[in-house]
Amino acid sequence: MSAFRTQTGGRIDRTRKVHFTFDGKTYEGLQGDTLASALLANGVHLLGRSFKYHRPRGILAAGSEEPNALVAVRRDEARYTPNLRATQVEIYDGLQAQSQNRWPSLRWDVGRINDLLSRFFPAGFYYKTFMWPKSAWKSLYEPVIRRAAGIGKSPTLPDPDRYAQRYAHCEVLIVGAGPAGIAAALQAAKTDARVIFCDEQSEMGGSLLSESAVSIDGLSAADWVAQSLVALARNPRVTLLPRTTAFGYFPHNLIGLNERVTEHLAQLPEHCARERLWQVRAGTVLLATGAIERPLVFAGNDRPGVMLAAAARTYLNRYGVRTGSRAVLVTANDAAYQAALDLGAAGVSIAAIVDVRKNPGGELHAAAHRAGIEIFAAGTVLGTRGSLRISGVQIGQVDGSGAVHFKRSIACDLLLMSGGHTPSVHLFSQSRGTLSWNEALESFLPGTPAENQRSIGACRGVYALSAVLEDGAAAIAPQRFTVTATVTSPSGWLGALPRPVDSHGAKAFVDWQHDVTVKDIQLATREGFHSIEHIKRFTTTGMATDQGKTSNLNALAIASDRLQKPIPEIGLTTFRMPFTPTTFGSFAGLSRGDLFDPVRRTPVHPWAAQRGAVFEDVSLWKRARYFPVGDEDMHAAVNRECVAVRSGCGIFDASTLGKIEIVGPDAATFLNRLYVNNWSTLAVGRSRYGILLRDDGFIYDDGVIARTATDRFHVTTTTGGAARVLGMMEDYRQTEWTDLKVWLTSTTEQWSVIAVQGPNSRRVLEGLVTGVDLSAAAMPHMSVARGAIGGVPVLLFRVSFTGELGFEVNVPSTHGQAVWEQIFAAGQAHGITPYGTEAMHVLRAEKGYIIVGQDTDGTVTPDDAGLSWAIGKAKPDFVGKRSLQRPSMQAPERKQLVGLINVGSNVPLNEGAQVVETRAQAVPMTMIGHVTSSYYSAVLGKPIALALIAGGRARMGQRLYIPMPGGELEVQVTAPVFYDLEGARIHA
Amino acid sequence: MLIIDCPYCGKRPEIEFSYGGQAHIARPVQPADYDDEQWTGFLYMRSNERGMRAERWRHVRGCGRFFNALRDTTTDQFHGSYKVGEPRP
Amino acid sequence: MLESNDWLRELPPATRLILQGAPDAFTAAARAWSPGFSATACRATGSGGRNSLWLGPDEYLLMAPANADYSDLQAALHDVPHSLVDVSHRQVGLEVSGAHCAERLSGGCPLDLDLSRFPIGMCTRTVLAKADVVLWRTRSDAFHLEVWRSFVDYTTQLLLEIARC
Amino acid sequence: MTRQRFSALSLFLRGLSRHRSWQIQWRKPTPKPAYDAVIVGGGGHGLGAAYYLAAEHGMTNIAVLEKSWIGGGNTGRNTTIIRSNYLFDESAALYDHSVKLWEDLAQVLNYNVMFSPRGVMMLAHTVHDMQSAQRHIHANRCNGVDNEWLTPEQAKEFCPALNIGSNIRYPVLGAALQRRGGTARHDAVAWGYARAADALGVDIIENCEVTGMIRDPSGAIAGLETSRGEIRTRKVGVSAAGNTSVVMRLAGVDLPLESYPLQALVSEPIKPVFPCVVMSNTVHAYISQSDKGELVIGAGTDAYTSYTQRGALHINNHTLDAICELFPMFRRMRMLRNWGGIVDVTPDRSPIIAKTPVPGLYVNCGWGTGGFKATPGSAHVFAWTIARDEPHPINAAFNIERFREGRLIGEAAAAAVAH
Repeated sequence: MSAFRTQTGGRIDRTRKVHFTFDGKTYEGLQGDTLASALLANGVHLLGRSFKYHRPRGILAAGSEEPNALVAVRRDEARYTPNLRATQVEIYDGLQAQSQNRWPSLRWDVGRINDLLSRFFPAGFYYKTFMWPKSAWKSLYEPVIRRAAGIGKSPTLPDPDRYAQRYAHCEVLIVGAGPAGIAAALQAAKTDARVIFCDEQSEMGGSLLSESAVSIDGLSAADWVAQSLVALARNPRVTLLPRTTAFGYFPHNLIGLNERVTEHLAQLPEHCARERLWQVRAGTVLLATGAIERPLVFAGNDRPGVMLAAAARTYLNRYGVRTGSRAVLVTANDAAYQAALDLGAAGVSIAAIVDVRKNPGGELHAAAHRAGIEIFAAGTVLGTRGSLRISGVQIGQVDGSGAVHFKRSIACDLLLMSGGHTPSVHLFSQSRGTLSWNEALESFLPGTPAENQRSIGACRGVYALSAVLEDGAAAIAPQRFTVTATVTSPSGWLGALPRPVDSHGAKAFVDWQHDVTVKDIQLATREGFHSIEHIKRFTTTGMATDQGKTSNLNALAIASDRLQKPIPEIGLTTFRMPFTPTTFGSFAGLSRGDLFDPVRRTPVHPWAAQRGAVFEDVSLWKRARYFPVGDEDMHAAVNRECVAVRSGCGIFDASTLGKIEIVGPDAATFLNRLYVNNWSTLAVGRSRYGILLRDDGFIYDDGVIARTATDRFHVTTTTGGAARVLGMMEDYRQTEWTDLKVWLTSTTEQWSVIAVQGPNSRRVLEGLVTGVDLSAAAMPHMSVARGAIGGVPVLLFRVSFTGELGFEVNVPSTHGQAVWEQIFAAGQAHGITPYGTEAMHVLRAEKGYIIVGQDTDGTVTPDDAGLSWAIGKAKPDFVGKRSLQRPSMQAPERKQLVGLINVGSNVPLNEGAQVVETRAQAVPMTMIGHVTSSYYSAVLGKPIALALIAGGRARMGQRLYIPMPGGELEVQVTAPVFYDLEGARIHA
Repeated sequence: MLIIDCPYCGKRPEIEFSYGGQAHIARPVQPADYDDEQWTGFLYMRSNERGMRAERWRHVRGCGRFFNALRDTTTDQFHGSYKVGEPRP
Repeated sequence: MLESNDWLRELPPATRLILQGAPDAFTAAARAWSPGFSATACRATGSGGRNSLWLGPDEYLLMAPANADYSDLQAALHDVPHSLVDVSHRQVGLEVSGAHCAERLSGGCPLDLDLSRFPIGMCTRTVLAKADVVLWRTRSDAFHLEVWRSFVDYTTQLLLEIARC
Repeated sequence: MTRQRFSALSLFLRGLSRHRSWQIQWRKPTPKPAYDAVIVGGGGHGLGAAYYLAAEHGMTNIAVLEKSWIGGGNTGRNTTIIRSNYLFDESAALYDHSVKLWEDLAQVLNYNVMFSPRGVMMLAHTVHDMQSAQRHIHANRCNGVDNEWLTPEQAKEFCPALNIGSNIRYPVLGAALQRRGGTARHDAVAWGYARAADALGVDIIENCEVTGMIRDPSGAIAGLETSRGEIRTRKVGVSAAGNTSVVMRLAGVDLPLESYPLQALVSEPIKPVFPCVVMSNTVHAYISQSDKGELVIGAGTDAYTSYTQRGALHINNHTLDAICELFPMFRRMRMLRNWGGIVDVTPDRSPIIAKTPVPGLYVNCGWGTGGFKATPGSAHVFAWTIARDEPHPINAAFNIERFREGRLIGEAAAAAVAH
């Protein structure tokens, strides 16, 4: 047992020793220790280096507000976490902790040079220099600054851990398991409310875990906590969540909780999530988040061994650790005396108490006197000594005139301080409740809440234990508690302690982690940064990983003093989530890999995968892009697939196309109002290519629409457009044309769609399809019929996106793969070849059929795309019609879809390549359009391209140029049809 | 994630809904009667209130209905919802 | 595709119809469809192996054993404007059951699934992480999920992963 | 007034005297009864416009009115990405004008705005992404804007943290890289413009909210009513970002704008690990590392209009699942701070920098998620527009009439989702 561990007391398990390392050295701690308490028990106070000046830093606090003691914890190669607070890390056997931001070692850190030169690095210095020469910023200054910045190091390997999420609902959520929270929970548990009760620490109990001599209702604090928690745990409506931080307060009483599930365990359970993010929707939120002890601001207040008084008391009473051997206490209130008394009783020599108040008094003051501790009233601290640990303190006193005099130097290895308490109003503020300044308590307290929410206990400035308990209970139902006397005094000190007017040089820290001193804040105000937001941004105070939990109010007070304006007028920086840093992975949850987004696969997918298809992502779908045979590359495969379709027969999985069943007596009217085409004239059993615009006149979607009954249409959409087209249709149906009797149903997944295309396609299907006469006369292009294949009912479309004779067989999805296999088997005699989306693109481009989203881009009208033939000219209106009548939409110089063929080259153009009118243009060139689609056409033996060209249709035959990095390509404008110009094949 | 009161299903989480923008912008029965200025107003001009706003939501991952709601855009608190065709309360 | 376990299973094929229309359509349909149609939002009614799930004020999901003959329903609706669409193959039924069923669903579903808030017979379209599902409580410890076919892999993998961790 | 120069030498010399002689960076004047022009909105765009009015158009009797503290709106709430690889000629010209001004802004303002051209890489995850990227690259090259295609391996070399494996839902198929793109220090932009404008005599008036617009009988602007009294002026330039609709309504001008919350977040600071900016439109996220060491992360806007400056948790979840997917080693990193801005969005997602129907009233708005990068360029041409009562050639197309005429500058539409 180390010299600093007490013989008895505390909540650690003295029978269970835990071994861990810090910077490679092995230490022993006890089960229940935090890394901070275990290191302190071993006499280790130096834990890190500050951000800017690399000053040695120790442990300031005992909880999540700790600004200094940041370490990296390495569990294994892939489980490395930087910037953890040693005060929150629970030790386990084998834990490896490392100090940060130092080189070559924590004790000997080269970065310390910054401290010596700090005079030249005041707040915001980087705005004023590093500007000459201009090029040096990128090459020299910035790399140096970046290397100096940062605290810890990034993990380097993918994180193997899992993160879970859960939605939860309760009538009462209580945040913080100190006395107020427990009292409220006990009352809530008596009702029929569902209660979720969380606390960020490993054990629930809050400040009561650090109490030595208090009793509640006749029980010791520890027993009262234990008994209360047992009662709560037994209640099935109460969920207790220790190690769970309420990190964010979102609108409508949604609270984000982060539960650390496995981090404290030596052995990780298999599969178990490391953390769980809870999204709790609460009827009422009770915030029992307590208060944080405020440090005092004086020269040299950052040395290892300078610690908050309550923290020292926690280390002693909760962890059985003496944080020093000879201590001085500087305080602005009575309560901190208890720390001195407790430490004194545990064998720490209390060298002095410096009370900044003029006339301190009260019970504890008297007790300290009785204990023989020397007390300096109207005291102040002028400076401290020590390098890697405090070794002494210079005490001053303020005389009646306000002048500060040196009083004495006292040797010590521990300096305790207490500037009073700052209520933790973070979550209240996040909820957008308004804070109000309480002059008596010198604190911002919760004012008007914005949600169904209530703050209880110390977080709203209630400090006396009995009052805290009663305040907590009263949130549900009043209850009296009998508490043995505890001393509280709300008094405190804001801003810098009194110092001689001529004092300069030594640094008095406001923000420990970011090395922001009193002088930095004064410099900011001198340079005109008067709003607290400006001060914060200029000095970076409150912007470190502790987000100013210990520093914000002191910074405000110093600015207030300097600008001679009351604190509320300086303002308060906005509290933002998260309360403490929260793991990225917990926000991501299970969304990774295949669960990142659903992978949608068609019923034919397994067949295609087995066939060796290469897939592409199209919205959430996987689509077969091509089917390589042997060692074919994509081009070879696509050429083969295209030739097969043109010369024999191809089979293609079109299942991903969106499908919407539009039914009702007004179905045709509905479609007339939506699509540009005329649907009244479409006969039952026939289909038509439809174009859908938005009301801005630009093409939104397209697809073939079949009329399967007088009052029933089968609409197809693009793959990516399925959901948004249905959404748009529902919008018009429900909100604009409520008079129409028409209803919409998505049938995308009801049907597998098997396209059979090519001159042999009829022959392939003839032997399979029953109930339909497939002859050209009986089933012409753009006709639809119902039949069956192998007893499976099918909806058969005579339709073609290839320009060949073709059919699309709609099969109930369950039978999609079976029917596909039947067709494929039957097609063997006719050279049937599976083809993918890439060949489909080539085939349709040879015919000049557009792909919405590739040949159009949200700025293209039907006329631009050469599709004005589809517009029902006699219709009084359709969505987008009015916009098409605007002058600019009819301008002859609009970009129009044309074909391009290469002149003197056989290499396909780049899709996206820009087109210019003349050779050798200077930059910026005058671009008149771009290539939208470009492929090598195996059937034609040459490349083909579609392009949107300004005034394109008036340029037929014109030579244009495509400036490429390697030189200019010459092209000729043609009509956007390259194959079977007469369109005979499709009608075969 | 807001809680939105669907007039059909009751209070439900925001992720079940899609946002539909400003409410009560009726599409003209005869768009051809609108001049360019009026048509531009219909297409693009939005009140963008700082304060109480009538807006459209669709309970797309619920009952599928469009409806209107009143929300204060300075607090994101709702002040009622109502069905399509009903007047703003 | 679904690893065997005692709490998550794929349900057998079924006949599924989406019926939409004005109130008179449902009055007419009720004559041929024994479960009738719940007037209360988000409730299912069932009888004789047939079920009607309220999906929206003018939209119900009708379920019956696979390959059911519903010509009587079609006949009953013949003279009333409506939309009846067969979606038997569009989606797949899953059942999540057991003591942890609500908790597991809460790994991805934002609704309050407590029995008092989501009682037996309640049904609704909702969200399960990044998939849309119809969620229908059939017993205190069982939910029936209707999931579009291509989302079944995602939904089952997600639920298994939730259960694992 | 004479302005102290900022330099290494001045820093050193004043360091010797304990920095007691630094001047105030901008004065705290009380508003004068009249100015030649008034800019409403003390963000980077507004302060920049004031600076250029004074520096290039000789208008020094002008004021910037800010209802709160300068640089506190979107200037101080964004992820500081700077690039100009936009598709359309009009956009490329505007944003590249801006990038060129960024390049020596620190020297011009004598304020280190820390413009860091570390490269902006936009990932492609689908065939459609690749087509779109190629179209941008070709158009940019012809416009003299640098942008180049990288293979996944080259992308990984440029950004070693990037996961180019096939174990992710949308594997990286390549990337478009603009090397001249990068980041800058957001606060410094506002403060640098403020200090430089102040030195030229511009009054920067904080805590001064505009409550009304005064019109003369002809309807032209005659002045402003403010929380600090009436101010007469014949020219008012509104540069109020998310609050533009509210301010413009004071003059009875409706605009095609909607204001949405846009969230961003930073991690705890770490040593340099991320050398560039990476954006992905398909999985919706972007990320860079600040000079301070924080990973700076953002994504798209929230779904609904709002002025609350905060957004929803589920939006964060989606942003971070994308980041963790692309950079799985960052999964254990922790979010330090999240915040929200209010971005004003036009129907075509391009800005408006223009005269308005009210003579003497000018507006610069509609920047959506992309306003920071445009700060100097936008401010520069806005100043021109105000001073000369006519648009600069670069902002001529960014007028209000384009919505009536259908001449949209559809950058967002042009990135349309494919088939």
